[in-house]
Amino acid sequence: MTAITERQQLAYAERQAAEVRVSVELETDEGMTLNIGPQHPATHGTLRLIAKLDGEQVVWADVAPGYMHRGYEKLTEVRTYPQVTTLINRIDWLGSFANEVPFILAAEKLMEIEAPPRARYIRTILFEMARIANIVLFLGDLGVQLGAVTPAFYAFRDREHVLDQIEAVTGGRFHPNFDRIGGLKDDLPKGWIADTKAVMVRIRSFCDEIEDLLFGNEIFEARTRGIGVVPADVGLSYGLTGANIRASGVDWDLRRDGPDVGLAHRDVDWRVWTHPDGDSFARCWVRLQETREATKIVDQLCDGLPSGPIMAKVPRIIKVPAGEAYVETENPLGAMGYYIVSKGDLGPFRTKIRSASFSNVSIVPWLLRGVYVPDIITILASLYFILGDIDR
Amino acid sequence: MSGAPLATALMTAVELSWWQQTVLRSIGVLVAVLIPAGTLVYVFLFKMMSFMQSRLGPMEAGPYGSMQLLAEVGKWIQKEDLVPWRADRKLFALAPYVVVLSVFLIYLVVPFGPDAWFTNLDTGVFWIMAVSSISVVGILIAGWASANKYSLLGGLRAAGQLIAYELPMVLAVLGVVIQAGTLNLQDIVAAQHEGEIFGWGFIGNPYILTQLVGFFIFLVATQAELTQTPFDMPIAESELVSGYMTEYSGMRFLLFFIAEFATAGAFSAVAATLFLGGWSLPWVDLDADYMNVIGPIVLLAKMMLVAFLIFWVRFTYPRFREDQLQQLAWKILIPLSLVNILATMVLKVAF
Amino acid sequence: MSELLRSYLTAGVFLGVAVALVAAVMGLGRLIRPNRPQPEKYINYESGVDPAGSGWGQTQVRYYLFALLFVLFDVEAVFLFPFATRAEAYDWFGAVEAGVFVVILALGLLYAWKKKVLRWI
Amino acid sequence: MVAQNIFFYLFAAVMVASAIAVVTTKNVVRGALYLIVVFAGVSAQYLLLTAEFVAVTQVLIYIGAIMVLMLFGIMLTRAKIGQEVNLTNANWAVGLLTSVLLLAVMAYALIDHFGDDKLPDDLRLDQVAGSNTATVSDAIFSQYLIPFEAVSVLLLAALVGAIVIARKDR
Amino acid sequence: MAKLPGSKVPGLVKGLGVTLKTMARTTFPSRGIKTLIPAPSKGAATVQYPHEKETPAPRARGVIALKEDNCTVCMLCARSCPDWCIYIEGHKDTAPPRRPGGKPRTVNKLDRFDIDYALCMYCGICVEVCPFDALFWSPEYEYSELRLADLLHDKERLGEWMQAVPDFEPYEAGSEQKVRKVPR
Amino acid sequence: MLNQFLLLGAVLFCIGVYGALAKRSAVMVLMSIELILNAVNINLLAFGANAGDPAGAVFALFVIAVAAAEVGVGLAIVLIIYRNRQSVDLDDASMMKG
Amino acid sequence: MGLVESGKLPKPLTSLLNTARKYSLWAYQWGLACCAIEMGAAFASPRYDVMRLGVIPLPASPRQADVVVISGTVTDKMVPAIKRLYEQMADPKYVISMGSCTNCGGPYWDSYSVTKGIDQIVPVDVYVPGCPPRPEALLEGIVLLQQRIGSEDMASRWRGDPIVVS
Ligand code: SF4
Ligand code: SF4
Ligand code: SF4
Repeated sequence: MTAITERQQLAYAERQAAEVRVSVELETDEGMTLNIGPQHPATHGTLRLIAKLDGEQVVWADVAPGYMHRGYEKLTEVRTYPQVTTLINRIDWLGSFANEVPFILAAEKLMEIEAPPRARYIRTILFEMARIANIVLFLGDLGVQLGAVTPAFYAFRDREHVLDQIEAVTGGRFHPNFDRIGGLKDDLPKGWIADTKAVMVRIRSFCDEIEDLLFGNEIFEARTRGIGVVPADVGLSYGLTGANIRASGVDWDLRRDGPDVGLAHRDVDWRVWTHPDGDSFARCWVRLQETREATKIVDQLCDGLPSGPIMAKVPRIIKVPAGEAYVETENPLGAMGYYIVSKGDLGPFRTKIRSASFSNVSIVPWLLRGVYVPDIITILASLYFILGDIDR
Repeated sequence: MSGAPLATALMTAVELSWWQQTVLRSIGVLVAVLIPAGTLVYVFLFKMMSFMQSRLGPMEAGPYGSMQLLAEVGKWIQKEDLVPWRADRKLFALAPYVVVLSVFLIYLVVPFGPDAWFTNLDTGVFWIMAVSSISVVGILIAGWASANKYSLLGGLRAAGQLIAYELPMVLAVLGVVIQAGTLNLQDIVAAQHEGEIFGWGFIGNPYILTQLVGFFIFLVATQAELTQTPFDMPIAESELVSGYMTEYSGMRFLLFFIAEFATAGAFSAVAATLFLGGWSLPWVDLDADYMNVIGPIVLLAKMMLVAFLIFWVRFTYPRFREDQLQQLAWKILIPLSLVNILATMVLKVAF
Repeated sequence: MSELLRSYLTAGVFLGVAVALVAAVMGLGRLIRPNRPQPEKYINYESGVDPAGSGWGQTQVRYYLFALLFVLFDVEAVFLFPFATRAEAYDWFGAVEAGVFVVILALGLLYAWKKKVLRWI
Repeated sequence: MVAQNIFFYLFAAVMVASAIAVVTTKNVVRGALYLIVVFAGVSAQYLLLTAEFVAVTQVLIYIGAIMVLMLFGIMLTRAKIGQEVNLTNANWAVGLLTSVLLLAVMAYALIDHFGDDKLPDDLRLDQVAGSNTATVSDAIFSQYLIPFEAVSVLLLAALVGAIVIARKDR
Repeated sequence: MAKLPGSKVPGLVKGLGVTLKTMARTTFPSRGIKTLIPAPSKGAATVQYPHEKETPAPRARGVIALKEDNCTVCMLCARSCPDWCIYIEGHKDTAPPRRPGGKPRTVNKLDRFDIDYALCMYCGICVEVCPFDALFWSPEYEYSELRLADLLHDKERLGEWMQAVPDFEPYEAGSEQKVRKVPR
Repeated sequence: MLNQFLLLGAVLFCIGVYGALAKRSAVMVLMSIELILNAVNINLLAFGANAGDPAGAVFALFVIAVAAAEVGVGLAIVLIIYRNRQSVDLDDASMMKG
Repeated sequence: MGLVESGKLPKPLTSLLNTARKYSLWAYQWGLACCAIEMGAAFASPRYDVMRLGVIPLPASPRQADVVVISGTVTDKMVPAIKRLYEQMADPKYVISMGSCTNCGGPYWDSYSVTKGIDQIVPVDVYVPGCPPRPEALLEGIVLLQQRIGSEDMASRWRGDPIVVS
């Protein structure tokens, strides 16, 4: 093995010491501490959760994030706009295309460019397909977390088809790098729309399957109903967004209630689902319904796809005029926004990324107090965060 | 002459001394343990699960992956097996043996044909209940000796669960015993073959008909005893890594693995014997000699049937939470089986 | 020696053989398996960070209570088995006696239930 | 008969050895495991005495149930691994003395009284239907009916008592 | 939403139904008369990789192919690559005149054109910016290596990928894009 | 032949007595008591076999039942002692009343 | 000290053992970043179904794993955990490095918090390129690993001296 460099050895030793310290001071007082993560099988990605148990009951819990911190906000300062676009695919790696959109929109806002309608429609279609790819995986993963292996396989089986469609357009299975300031990189290939509609049918049948297999299952209900209840006000004060807050009965969706950022959601009819309970079951259920809605949205957009160019007039070398802009959209995980500060050169001067998962996990310590060990997993799974989206 | 040998033919052909026979038979049992276990793993864990998920399962190792198991064994043999520093070495090594042996001892009393059985204990069923409860000790040791939180929690959960479901199982069996009026498995099979349901003895009386409740209780209990979904809390991967097996690797882990599926085979065999008429076929003369050959096949078939149910559930359901699991045992199964016993007694005496 | 003993002796011999075989395979493994000690190989697995504390936790009394319930009912079952083999012979008398026996213990279960022992504390 | 004797002494040796280990070991969990060995031996002795049913019961109750209970108890009281505390109290000498004397007296009495008794050549505890279980059952349901019912009451009492105690102050 | 819509049958049973159905479909794919013969390898959604391979979409970004003749060492790609994983060296050279009698031209010849696929993030910017149609995406994906160094593809290797570059597909109705051609 | 069983019983009994007297940990004391009970059982069965009478077996069963009950209650008490003051040491248990 | 390390194993036996190892690779379930999803697809998607190759993604504890696919961005904070997990796996053990990040930093080549290449920490057997590599690419990597195992001389690997990564 290539020898570890001096620097790394030092850093290594340091970090180990730090870990020990955490553990030890946790151990000093009564009860036992349980380390879930950094690579506990349950957390895809590497959230580390430290829980202090009394028997099987959690008396105190906290999240130790940062295992996936890649310094995005710093990196964006040394990249040009096209390069940033491809980089930020990797923030929420399941709904990649959805990450590009708000950034591009913010840049367009600064440059006062309007993407042509066809581009806007295709953007929205891909946006929603990203949501589907994302949440379908969630539904499968949910089963695994609860001990049912089969749903995961079904989820991956049908997700593949969505990815195929995305790849057919963008060339990337889930890192598309397809959105451009002022439009899109390329247009749809022939026969794509027909295929997509077929896929949407598949997805809908998948939703029914999952509903029979998982959501209808009494055991599943027993595991999730009344577990990890988030009251609306608490949720709001912790800054929950997306399905998590809608599951607490707050009827609020940026796609409908936010400012018109230039996506085509307002041209089609669909509904925002909410659930009064605010427990784990509600969160999962709301997501299931959102998937169905997303398929409907895609179908309608495919029908109403206008013809025309996909790119507005933009200079070959993109320089964004000085200024500041903030745009956020309803991403699969919740509200995601970019605050861009530009000094008028090739790349942004400063970017602040508001990612949904970060605020979603911030409620975990509050939520986990007094629950049983098995419920930790249920709750984490139903909150549905993505590590890259927490740590950036 | 001792309790009749594995096959009378063997006896008549060569007049073996009692010891040689016994050793031979013991090896026979080992085979009888490993073959079903292997079949279960391949047929159900690999193939059936894959098909249920529209996959193929192992394909490369041998035609249709039939050599997969050999590969597994070969791999595990050459896998280093580690003992954590803080573990209690002796007990850590002991635990897998205890678990495996308790399984082997179950097979000892299951009859495969009129003369094809290993030892014909007068206390058959009772013996099974007794030896199957030994594995709890093994699991507790494993969890304790690993000196690992996941292991300890897992071990305690496993033990708590096993004993909680041992009881419904015993009580469900009790119903059968009352009906058959004997503990001896051979006699129970006979009783089912000759028995009649309220005077109507067309296909004999496989107790699944009259003891339906008992059968379901037994199945649920089996599922729990095997720590399979929906009762796989002790080895809940997404919660307690692998429960009491977390620290085990190499051969020792393989032992646990074998034990798990051997137990599955054992309990399905027992269920088949107690509720499905064991090796006997309706309308076929019980002590015909050829049953010594057909009997094992029949039993295996019935066994697979039960196992299919068990694994089908395993691959479909999410898992219970610890408390729900205990409540199911104490608040539903046990009262139910008590009622079942009382009812059986009354009926038995009434008719 | 008597039938009975022989049939159990079979069990004994079988145990011996089983242990021998397993041990043999273990020995084989010892022969062909590698052994590469590495600094952290023998630390307990705890999701990749240093195990916090001694790996020992106080477990809940509820485990004990369930175990207790189990023991007592197990004893009950033991007494029922001999009865079961002879239920016919005793006719109603036996049925009643055994019924009383079961019911009395069922009362115990009921008590535990009412005392909320069966709920996960 | 000879075989019986061989096995008897075999088991007896193991039992006594592990029984001593039980009272001398420093690790409670190990002690419990030695105890299990003793119980297994006892059950074997029952077999030699042709008390089949009791032998299996011994396994089911003592090993399968009581010892599990014990282990739970031990783990509840935090037996630490590799923990070598001195489990013997100050006046162990007295205990030793007492038991040795006791043994001497009993041994004398036994040998003196039963020195030459033989067990009937073929022990048969299975008069009824050739089944030991049935025999036991008949015995219970004939002259020992009252104790039988009493046992159920006893168990009930134990249950209630244990619950009351263990659930105190929680 | 206290209860789920239309769960008259207990969910447990329904679940079993779903898995059983899938199993049946996998084992006995509907193939007309031959349905009754179990054929899992047809029924399963599996593409048995080493033996059969699915063809990725033509646009799939698998590996970058270099059309060496088209490359005028302009370095645009190298400079716009976010990972700086393209290494280009070139020298000026004189080529015979196009028309006889004309004066010889100076052209840029590639000495070195390496892409380090251990570092490349497959963003496609290089392909996009290349003004002279010298870089193309090929859906090929099978070039894992035992040694990290082998992931650095030099211009010969990159040139070989050209065979694997598919033609550009026509566009969906209503598009105004022109379909480009791949130089062969 | 008979008294070899009786002697075995006696030996176990005495070991049990020693343990019961000499052990500090309450759990160990309970175990020793189990030893004693088993010794008794062996004698019971030995006599029963001697007389060819199932009574021995029956009483052995009763003893087992009693033992089960005894362990249950005993351990419960131990637990209380332990919970009240994190130790199962009988020496200081006897010191403070309750 | 086993026969294997001393290299005193007859050739056919060696190849037999190799074959056994080759077709029974228990993969540790462990995802780091985006690549983990593609790994998940390779493991759990019926279309790819890695189980066919004998790679069984059952074990949840490193003790029972033979191969670990390090899939995704490795941050400096993650490194010690990875190292420990690798070392806690029982020999023989193999590592597949999946994706540009794991190979040498990838998109984060200039980030302050990302480790540029996992092979600085643990010996890697197979490098799978891509960002993310498509599931088939991972399958190809696994096939490659199987070939490597099939033709490997265990003695040299297990004689205790660390594997040199060139
Ligand atoms: S694809 Fe992107 S990262 Fe790769 S070489 Fe081209 S520009 Fe660089
Ligand atoms: S951009 Fe195109 S032409 Fe310029 S150097 Fe790169 S490959 Fe060659
Ligand atoms: S290589 Fe690419 S896809 Fe894989 S983890 Fe890194 S950024 Fe994500």
